[in-house]
Amino acid sequence: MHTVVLLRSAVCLLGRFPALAGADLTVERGEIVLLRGPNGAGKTTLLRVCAGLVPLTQGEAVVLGHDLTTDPRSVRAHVGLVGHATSLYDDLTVAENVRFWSRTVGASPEEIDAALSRLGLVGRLADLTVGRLSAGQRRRTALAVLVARRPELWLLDEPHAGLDAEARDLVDALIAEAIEAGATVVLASHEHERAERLAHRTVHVVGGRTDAVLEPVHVP
Amino acid sequence: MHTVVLLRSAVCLLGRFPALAGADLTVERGEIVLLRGPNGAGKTTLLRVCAGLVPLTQGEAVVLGHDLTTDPRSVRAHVGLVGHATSLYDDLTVAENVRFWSRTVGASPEEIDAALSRLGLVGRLADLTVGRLSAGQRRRTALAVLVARRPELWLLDEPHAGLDAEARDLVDALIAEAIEAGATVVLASHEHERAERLAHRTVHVVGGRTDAVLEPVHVP
Amino acid sequence: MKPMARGRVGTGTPATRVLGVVTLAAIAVLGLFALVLSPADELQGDSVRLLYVHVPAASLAYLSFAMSAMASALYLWPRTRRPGWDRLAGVTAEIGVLFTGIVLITGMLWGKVSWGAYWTWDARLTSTALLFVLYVGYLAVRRMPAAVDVRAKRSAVVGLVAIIDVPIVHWAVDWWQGQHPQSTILHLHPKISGLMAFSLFLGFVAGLLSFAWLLMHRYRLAVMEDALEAQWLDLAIEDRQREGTVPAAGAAAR
Amino acid sequence: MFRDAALIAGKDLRIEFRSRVTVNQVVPFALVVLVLFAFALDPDRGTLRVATPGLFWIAVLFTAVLAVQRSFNIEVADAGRDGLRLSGLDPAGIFLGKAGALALQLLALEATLGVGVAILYGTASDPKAETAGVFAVSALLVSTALLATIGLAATGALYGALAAGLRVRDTLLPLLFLPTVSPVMIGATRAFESALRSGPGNQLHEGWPWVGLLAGFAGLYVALGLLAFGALLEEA
Amino acid sequence: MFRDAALIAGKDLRIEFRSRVTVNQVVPFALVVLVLFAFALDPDRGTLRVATPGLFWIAVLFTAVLAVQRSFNIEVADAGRDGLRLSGLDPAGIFLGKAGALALQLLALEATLGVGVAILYGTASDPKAETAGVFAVSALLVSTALLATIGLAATGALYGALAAGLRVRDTLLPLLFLPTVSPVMIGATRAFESALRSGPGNQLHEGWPWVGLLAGFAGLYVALGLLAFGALLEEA
Ligand code: HEM
Ligand SMILES: Nc1ncnc2c1ncn2[C@@H]1O[C@H](COP(=O)(O)OP(=O)(O)OP(=O)(O)O)[C@@H](O)[C@H]1O
Ligand SMILES: Nc1ncnc2c1ncn2[C@@H]1O[C@H](COP(=O)(O)OP(=O)(O)OP(=O)(O)O)[C@@H](O)[C@H]1O
Ligand SMILES: [Mg+2]
Ligand SMILES: [Mg+2]
Repeated sequence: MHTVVLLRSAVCLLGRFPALAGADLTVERGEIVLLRGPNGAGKTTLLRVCAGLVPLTQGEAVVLGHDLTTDPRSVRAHVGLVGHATSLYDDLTVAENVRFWSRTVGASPEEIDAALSRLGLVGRLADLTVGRLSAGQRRRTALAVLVARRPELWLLDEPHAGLDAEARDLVDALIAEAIEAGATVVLASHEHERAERLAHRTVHVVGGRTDAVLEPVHVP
Repeated sequence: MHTVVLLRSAVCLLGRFPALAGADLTVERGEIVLLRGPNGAGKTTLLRVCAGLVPLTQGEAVVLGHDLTTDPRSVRAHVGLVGHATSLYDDLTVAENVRFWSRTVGASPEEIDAALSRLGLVGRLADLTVGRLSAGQRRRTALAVLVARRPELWLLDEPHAGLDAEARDLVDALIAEAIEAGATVVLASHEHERAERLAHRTVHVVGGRTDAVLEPVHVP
Repeated sequence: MKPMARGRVGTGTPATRVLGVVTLAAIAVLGLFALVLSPADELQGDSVRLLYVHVPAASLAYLSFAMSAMASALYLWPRTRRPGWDRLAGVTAEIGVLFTGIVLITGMLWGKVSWGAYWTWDARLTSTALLFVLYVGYLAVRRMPAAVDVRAKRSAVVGLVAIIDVPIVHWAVDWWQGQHPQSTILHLHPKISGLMAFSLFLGFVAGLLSFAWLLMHRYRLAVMEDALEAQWLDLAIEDRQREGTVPAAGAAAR
Repeated sequence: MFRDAALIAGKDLRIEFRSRVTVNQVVPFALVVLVLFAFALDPDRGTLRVATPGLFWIAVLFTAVLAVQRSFNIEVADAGRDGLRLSGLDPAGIFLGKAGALALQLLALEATLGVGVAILYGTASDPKAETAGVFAVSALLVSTALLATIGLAATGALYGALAAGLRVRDTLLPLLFLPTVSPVMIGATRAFESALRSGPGNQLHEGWPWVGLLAGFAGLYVALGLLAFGALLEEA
Repeated sequence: MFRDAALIAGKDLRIEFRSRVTVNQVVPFALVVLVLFAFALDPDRGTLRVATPGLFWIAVLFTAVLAVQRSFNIEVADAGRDGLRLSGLDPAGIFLGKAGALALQLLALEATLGVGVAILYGTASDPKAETAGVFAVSALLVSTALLATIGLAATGALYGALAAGLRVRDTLLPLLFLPTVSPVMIGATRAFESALRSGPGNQLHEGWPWVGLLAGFAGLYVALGLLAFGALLEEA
């Protein structure tokens, strides 16, 4: 399977509002695609659609070879989404959270420990319950889950937000490695300089539509 | 009153952890001070202390001439904090939220409308219940509340996060105007280029301590 | 969503209009028989006339809920999943609640007359009350906003939960009473005179007719709502797409 | 202070009006509670008839818990109570506002529930009303309900604010709330009994002392709320 | 599927162990409810004695609502149920896990509550036990409690997942849950009665049909949950 994401004239109603109004998106395996656009343009919605979390109202969507309209569930296990909000249990420690969320896809203890230490979640932090973390530490934990799960498709919603300088570079490195390992990355970001340095291709999202702007692909 | 914020060897326990371990901070009226430092350094805690939301365990804190240890309440009404989380009612519309939160300090309808349109929260958006907003639109609403309240001390925790390019510039403009109007601004941010362009002075926060680094003050 | 209903103004068609007339006629005749022709009951006097509404209403409530449950099941089953089933489930549930309400009210009036109390904790009364609450809950769930098919699935599940509960409640309550024999309804079973029987029969006919009539109209209404939705959607999409040209969210000001 | 209270109460009622939670769900819940009791104490033992007032007030109590939960869940949406604490509103005003909005909703609830009880448990057809003037009876009933509600609302607002800070609020609130308001339930129950039930040793006038108790309770907790609410709003 | 269930149940129980909510708050709440009943139907009328089993189960029901709320509030922490839906866990497994953890907590609760009842209402000193062998009685009691709990847990998990998606969950859940499980309460109450209360027309063996009813209920709702849970996990 070569095309990882294929959206055709996708319309997605949130409540009674078409957050997506005919969006097209094609992402090939191994690509890093950047979604940029004004607030409320539909980037988050687009990512959530790709994750199979929001049903389409019209149009077709094929992700990782599965048709989202018929079986979104078989897609979900293979995508990793880090969004504005993180789904972590406040009463469990950082380590416990990462362990739980990555065990569900059968990650090995080694992978889990590697992910934790990679994100600098060791020592005191590892045993701190997530409810007490700072904003950035929370994001780091979410990223650690992602790394430990090693999904085929990374969906990152403003992955750099709230992270300190060093962690931002770390994110870029992680993305590069993911690509190495044969994954595909779609990210939404408002920090254009950094994001565009990172991405192979930028897709502009405006008013629920997309217009792909090809840019010289500087392959890694 | 010339010194707006005065923290001396402030220690602040969160749970059993000293999020602040002897932080010093002095901010003069009309200054824009940037707090920078790694994740978990204590920036958010520092800002919340200045807002009188978190009691000090040791040290002294005087904000806007009020001693925080004795009467934090008289400070709060004059402080505006925009943090990682926003305190908005999901079931009320954007306009209703801004109206409610700024009426509490007696803002006039004109000021409120001005704030709303300034942040681009007009038309459809103004009547949308906050629960349905996108991440950035939510931040905008929080900023609109701030603008409508016109506090003496602005405490901004990563004010640019989640905002689109144009709104980021808007934030910088708002901050400049606030200074014009005689307010004082303390902001924490990880987007150094932009933040340092904005600030008069940078304070590094590490491990709950601060070491002020004086930089050529380019007075407005 | 097919824009079939485009342009049509009412939910009426010649068929339903005829049906409507017939229904009204039947109700009129029922009124005639129930209130005038049929004799008063020696046990209960005129209050027995409520029977002609009460019992048919109850049976029709059961019918509606059964239909609703079947439609829910058909919607949940992937092979037979059609928006129509969801619509039908919702519509029939509404009608069922309506009829249950009629049963409750007529029953309570009747009870007031012949027992001196609006309510006693008789088996059937209690189970009816629960039936009512269950489906009020179901309708509440249907009102919860969500994407169309999400809401459909969700309410289909609740519909099944409810229908499963109905017979269980029936048994439970019946056994319970069975344990402490104290029948309120049975002793109200007089040998029904021919004319009364016929009136009751008429009641069933009228009830059935009005059921069909309600169902058709309400269902068409639902279809038209969806059709309107489709039209509205196109416009909404155009608006949304225009957001791009008019600089979005932020720049609207200045 | 009262301006602040009005602001808060107005906001709460607007949210309620927007989301219709109390009307669409809390009230039906109360009715469900009644039906459940009917099952639990099976009727033919006459238990129900005897215990009607008690059951009415128990139902009100449980429903009040829901109402309070709801009323403070809207406050801790995202940034917890930081908003209220930075709002510059007088804590006493906030308390009055929250309690006021709660009281209004509870009264509406009790009205509905009262009808429900009258019908379901057949209290309506009670001879008492005849024996001792409808007016006297309803006077007792109304004043009881009013004072009890004020007490409930005040206590609810207090504990709601307290629990709102904690992640375990959904479980902590009822634990604190219910025991505290049990006097209200006892008082209100007894008052209702002497209002509704005939029989010797159960005269109408015997209800009024209980009303006094309720008044005392309400007064105490309103006063306590006005004084202590600020402290409860502080960091939990 | 069972592996997933174990994963989920383990997580839930660990969180419970960490936060001690059930132990520290839900159980006390149940006891509070009992005491409240004691007040509401005042004892001297002997109401309590008669109605003990019913009150026991009604207390369990209300407490179950809290437990379910808690069990799903931990799921909707921040990003709602996205986590669970992206987890790749089999929905049926999630259902079993949630229901299992719930059932365990409810059983613990019922045990405590049982003791409480025995003490408060003095049912323990019932001659029945002597007349009809302790073993027979306790067999009936235990199997009743077990099956009733399974039914409650299954229904709770179903509706919990449904309500979790909505902002009005705290009020919607009890509205849906309580009527649905009322058969459980009837069945369990009757079974307990015939187990605990002496007297003619109330033999021990009469309890077993009710156990059958409970078994049917539990079976049906577990089955439904296994099939339908996936649909309920979808976006709200
Ligand atoms: C609120 C009060 C009442 C409710 C909720 C109620 C409910 C019902 C229901 C659900 C049925 C249909 C039973 C079935 O077809 O399985 C029914 C039938 C019937 N009811 Fe009522 N009822 C009430 C009061 C009364 C009263 C007061 C009387 C007479 C004094 C009465 C007499 C009957 C009779 C004769 C039937 C038909 C015979 C039968 O199906 O057994 N009902 N009622
Ligand atoms: N229920 C609803 N009713 C009306 N409009 C809605 C509803 N839900 C979402 N929206 C709108 O849909 C859009 C959602 O867009 P989305 O969250 O994808 O924006 P985004 O591109 O991620 O923006 P941001 O950069 O701020 O994150 C917003 O404009 C929001 O106002
Ligand atoms: N209850 C607690 N127990 C232990 N440690 C805690 C507790 N609460 C907070 N902390 C720690 O205190 C620090 C809080 O720092 P703060 O939130 O101010 O960080 P920050 O500088 O804002 O970081 P970020 O840039 O990620 O927002 C974090 O290191 C956090 O782990
Ligand atoms: Mg977004
Ligand atoms: Mg921070």
